[in-house]
Amino acid sequence: MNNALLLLAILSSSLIPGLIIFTLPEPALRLRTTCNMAGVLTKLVLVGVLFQRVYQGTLPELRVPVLPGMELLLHADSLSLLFLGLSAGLWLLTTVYAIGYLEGSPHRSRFFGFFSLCIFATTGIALAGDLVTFLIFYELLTLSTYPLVVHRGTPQALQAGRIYLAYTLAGGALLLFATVWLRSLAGPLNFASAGILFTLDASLHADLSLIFLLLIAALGVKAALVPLHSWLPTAMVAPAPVSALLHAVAVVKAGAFGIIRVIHGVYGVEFSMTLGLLPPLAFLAVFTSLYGSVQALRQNDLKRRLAFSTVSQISYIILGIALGGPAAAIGGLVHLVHQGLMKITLFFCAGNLAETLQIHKISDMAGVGRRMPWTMSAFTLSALGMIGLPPLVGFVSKWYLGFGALAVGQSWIVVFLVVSTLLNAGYFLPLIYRAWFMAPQGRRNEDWPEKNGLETDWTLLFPPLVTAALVLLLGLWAQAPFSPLYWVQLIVLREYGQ
Amino acid sequence: MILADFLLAQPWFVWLILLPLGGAASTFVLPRRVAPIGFCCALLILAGAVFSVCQLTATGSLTQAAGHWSAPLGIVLRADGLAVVMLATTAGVGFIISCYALGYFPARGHEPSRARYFWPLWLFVWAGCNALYVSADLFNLYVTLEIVTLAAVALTALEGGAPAVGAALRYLLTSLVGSLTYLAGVALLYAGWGTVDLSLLSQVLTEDPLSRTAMALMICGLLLKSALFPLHFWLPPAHGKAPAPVSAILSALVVKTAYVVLLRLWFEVFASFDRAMTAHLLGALGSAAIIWGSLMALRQERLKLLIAYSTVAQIGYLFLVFPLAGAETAATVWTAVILFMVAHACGKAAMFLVAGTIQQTAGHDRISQMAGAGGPIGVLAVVFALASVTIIGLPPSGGFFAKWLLLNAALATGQWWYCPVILTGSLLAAAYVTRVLSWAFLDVRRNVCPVSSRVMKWPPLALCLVALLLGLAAYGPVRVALTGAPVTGHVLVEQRP
Amino acid sequence: MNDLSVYAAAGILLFFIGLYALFFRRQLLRKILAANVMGSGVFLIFIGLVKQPGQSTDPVPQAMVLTGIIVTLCFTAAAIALAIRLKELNEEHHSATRPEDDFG
Amino acid sequence: MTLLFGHLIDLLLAVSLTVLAWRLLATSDLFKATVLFIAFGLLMALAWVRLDAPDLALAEAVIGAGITGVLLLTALRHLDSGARVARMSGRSGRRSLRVLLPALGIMPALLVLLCLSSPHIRSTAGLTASVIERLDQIGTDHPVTAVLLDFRAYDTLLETAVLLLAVVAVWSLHPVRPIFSPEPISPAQRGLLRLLLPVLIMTSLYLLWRGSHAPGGAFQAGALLAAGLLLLLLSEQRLPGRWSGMFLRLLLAGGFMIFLLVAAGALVGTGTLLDYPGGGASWLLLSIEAALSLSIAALLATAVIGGRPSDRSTEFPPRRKDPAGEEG
Repeated sequence: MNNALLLLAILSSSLIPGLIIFTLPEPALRLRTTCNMAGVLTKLVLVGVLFQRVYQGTLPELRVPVLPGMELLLHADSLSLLFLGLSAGLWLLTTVYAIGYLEGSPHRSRFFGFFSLCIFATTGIALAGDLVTFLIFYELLTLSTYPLVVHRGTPQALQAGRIYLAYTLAGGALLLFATVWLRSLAGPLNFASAGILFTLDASLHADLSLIFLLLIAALGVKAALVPLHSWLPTAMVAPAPVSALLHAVAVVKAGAFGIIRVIHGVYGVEFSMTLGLLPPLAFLAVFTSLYGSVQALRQNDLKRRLAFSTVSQISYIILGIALGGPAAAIGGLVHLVHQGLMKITLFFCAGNLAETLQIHKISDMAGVGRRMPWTMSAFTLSALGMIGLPPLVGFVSKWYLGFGALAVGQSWIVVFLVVSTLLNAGYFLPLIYRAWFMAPQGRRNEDWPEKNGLETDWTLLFPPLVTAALVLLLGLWAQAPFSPLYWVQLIVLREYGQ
Repeated sequence: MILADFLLAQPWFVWLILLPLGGAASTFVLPRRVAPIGFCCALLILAGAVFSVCQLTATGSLTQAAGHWSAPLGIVLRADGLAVVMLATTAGVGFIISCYALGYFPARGHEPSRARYFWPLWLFVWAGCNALYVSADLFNLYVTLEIVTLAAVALTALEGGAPAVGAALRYLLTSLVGSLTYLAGVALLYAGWGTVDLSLLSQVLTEDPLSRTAMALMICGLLLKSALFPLHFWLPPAHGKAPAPVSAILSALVVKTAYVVLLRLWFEVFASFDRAMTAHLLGALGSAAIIWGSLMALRQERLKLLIAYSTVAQIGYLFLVFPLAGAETAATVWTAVILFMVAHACGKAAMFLVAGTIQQTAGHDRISQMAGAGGPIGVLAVVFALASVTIIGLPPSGGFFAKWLLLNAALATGQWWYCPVILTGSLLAAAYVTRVLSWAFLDVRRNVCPVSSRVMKWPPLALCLVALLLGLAAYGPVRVALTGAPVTGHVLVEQRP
Repeated sequence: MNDLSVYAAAGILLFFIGLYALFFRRQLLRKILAANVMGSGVFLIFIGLVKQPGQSTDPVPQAMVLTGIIVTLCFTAAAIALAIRLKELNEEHHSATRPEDDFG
Repeated sequence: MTLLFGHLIDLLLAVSLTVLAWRLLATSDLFKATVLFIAFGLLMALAWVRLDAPDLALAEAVIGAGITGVLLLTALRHLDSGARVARMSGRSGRRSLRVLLPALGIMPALLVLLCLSSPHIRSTAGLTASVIERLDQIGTDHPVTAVLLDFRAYDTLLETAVLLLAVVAVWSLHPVRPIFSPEPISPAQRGLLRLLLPVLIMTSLYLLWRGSHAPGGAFQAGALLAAGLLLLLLSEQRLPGRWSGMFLRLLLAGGFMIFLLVAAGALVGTGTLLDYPGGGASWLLLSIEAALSLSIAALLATAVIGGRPSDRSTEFPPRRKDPAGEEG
């Protein structure tokens, strides 16, 4: 199968099941599940084949002419495969989880249809070869995630959906304007490892800086940078699989991935340095991280606390890119995968607690470890990973971030890392303490449904355990071939050419 | 192969005028067999449009003098890129509306007269549109404009209620004023230069007070007929009160006829004039239309009035073309406006047809109480959502690439202030569409409603899929639109420093 | 200054009288009359400007004005039918509501 | 001397046209406005004669003054009953007209000056010469009919479409209402009718035939025939029920459909629109004109009657019930 067909197959492996599921009537449970699973598994196999081809150095490409002088370009370089691998893998687990979670709830065909469209858009974002194609799939992501956010249909959900659309569509409009402006200045914007704008003459530097500001603002909406982050906590009314999808796999990562593409693919790190664009971005990332952690401390609702923790963790990725050095870039890029694994486990566990024990508030999490030991052990493992304890993946990315900062001479970043680790501990350790070491208060004990066999349905338990195991294993065998760290080092090697 | 040669040799764009005229006359004479005649006429026109597109791609733009009398004396018909694209759009959208009308106006329904008179009037509108796109003679354009207007007015009044008849009368009087002002301009041109043919005039016309007055008169007349912002008062009641397929015809097809005449005048007849002042005036009015139309749409309580005001806003986009049409951005803007007209025609027609189905199943079209009354809303919500993607201008719809080209032209000519207008227009469109779409997701008990017939549910879905995928498949229509276009230059403009 | 025919000047005046009356008069029948006057004005401008003293008038504008007269007649017929229908509907509406007002 | 006298008449006519139009639109009483409008139509016919356009004079007299006048008078019968609406706004109408007089004066003056200052006025010879030299190639000698039926035949085809469209629009609104007065017609009218009808028919036939070489033609003949038809319907004659079905519809659309068939035939034959075989023989043009004039007569009459035939039983247009109840 030649390269272009492979890319097309990967894209349609989530589009076609989605369209089929839309047409399925509500009670066709078995057909819908097989459709879902078929899509997921074919996608995983195809991504594996693509990994193997890109590892050997071939660059699969697919060009679709759209207008005279403009064409859509899909290409799979090593960076896009990082994001593609993450989204394909976690999509399998999230689908299994969602099938279990939404047992018996209405509108499931509609949910899984948009669920697949969302992954189709994420795949498109990962494989986008130039800023125009990226913009098209970026907007498609907005369209396909809005119905998921408002899935429950309650007035609060619709209000959250309205806020979500307001932010993301405004961001989309800004991105459209910046892309058109950049394209009219610099011609086709194909992503090149060393960036393409350094050839333009000096007179345009002022425009380019303004465009960079617009691009970061537009992508910052989805990457939840501080002034543009407030849609994320309000989007917590969505069901748990959607929150997992939004935070760990699709929307937030798309924003961060966009910023990586703009800095590495379009502007190029050296040119951004000469324009002096990266230091303010690094500072904004640090400020966002600290602000997110402080806000997380103040939340009593479990999912809102996790939401603010995402706001702070995503800015680690942006910090890694904004520092500029290869080591920091490794830290940032590998955190893209690690944060995904840890955050999706936390959300799976939060979903389990909400689904089986109707626990939403942290205050009534006392002694829940005794009732649901497996879920809470996965939760604890990921929480510790988020804090950055050595054997887990969180430590790996923080280590490279600190090491990279020192290499670039930004020693104050290490101080920031320590402070942020303390803050992480501040809002995760009480959860762990409350779950394991506090006895369930009086009356709360009886009204927990009796445990028969597994603490909850196997489809709700299996995904968090797998991701928790990955959090541990990828931490211990970070240097193993085909581990995220190994692949990121390959990316940075090709990027910086050392 | 003889059949293929025969088919290619036929002047299809002329058949596309005579077919609907014949259809209209025969549906008037045989009222009992109105639906079958009307439908097969629609089918033939669709086939004719497809053949004319193939003919254009094969042999380039065609011209034909009626009765073999050459330009100054006779009337010249011309099928260039713009004409054929609009013929194809009118045929496609018209065919879908005809299928929908079969279900909406049941011949044996309780009001046979509505069905009996819908088809002849609709075929007259179709004939008028086709004749207008193909004609290259100013006075002939006046007569075609009159056919379209008179038939559209009668269609608006088909609903029969006092508001509909009042809106139709106001529509008629305003259009009459517009046509007479346009005719005054034509009179001045003929008095000065002795011909009314477009191509002859563009060669021989010189810029002096007489021709400038003629231009001013003609542009004012056409502004009134295409409902640009300050002169749009007649459009929302007419489009809002008419029956659904009629609103779709008015908003998607009739609105564009006066605009295409203005486009031809601007880019052909008055191309050599220095019109900077007029261009900026039209641009300002267009921007005001976008903002004001969208804000009014946000405040509407009834769905069809909301869509009508959305038309007023989208017309504003069309008028941004004139200030943006600089020396090197002419081709960009020409492609943008044609892509926009095709995308808007499909999207807006689908929206109105869905509104019609909702009104028939729910009994009313008030947005606030629509959630409960939904009935089997699955397909309706999806169609409205897909159609609104085009109206907002999100990828991969045709509207997105049209707005992309408009932004590109705005930046290339340095008039950056049109960019925020275009983007705010999109965001406001998203706002009023979300207001309607939220009823589709509201989780409330739906009382069972009569299921609308199959022919009313699926055609709009096909229409908005076309609008949606137009963006990806824009290469074909754009190349067709550029054949024989009075503009030169690249479509995508880059200021290489 | 070549002698612009008196009729063209009269035509221009009629055009603006009609245009003005059409926008500022309330009754529908009067608006229809104004539209007809405006139409006659335009036709007078057309032939007035084209007429060369001494030569026969150019037949092409005559044909166009004939077409114009017929089209204006068609619009007048349609407008009057709409106006009558509108008045009937308003009367039905008023007479329909008045009894209810008494009992309301 | 005659030149001076000619200019005087033109000036007088132009001024009286303007003043008449002004009075017509300023008065509050609708009936007076309608009568002034009919006078305005006749003056316009005179203006066309002065402008050496006899075809237009005929058309204006019959259509502008005649048919439109009858149309307005019948409309008055329906709209006048709401007289209080008319009177209530009468006062304000007069005042606002006078207040905006200056604005009204400036715009036309500006336009006149613009037109005068252009060198192009009267510089071009127009198309008279090219029409005259091509007259021999076609079957008619009168230039206007040549332009109408041959050079710009496509316009005429669309124009008859507009006429048919007007009737369809009027019929789509409402079934026919009894419009003519119930009082029995006086014997004088019946005698006048017996005298006038044959003359009317003869004149319209003559006009039709004359169109091929002198001013006249399908539209004027048709309009005259329509006037005769209306005169007939005014005096108690009705079209029997069974005639107001398919026969009436065929009569209305017949002229247009024949013209369309000729156009389609020409298109199939020679591949160009309305290219008559053999350059438009005179018999072909005359037959088209005859069909057109019949249809135009029926179209104009039904447009004035103003409603679609309801069902087969009643006559078309129905007799108006006498308010006192006994049959008229």
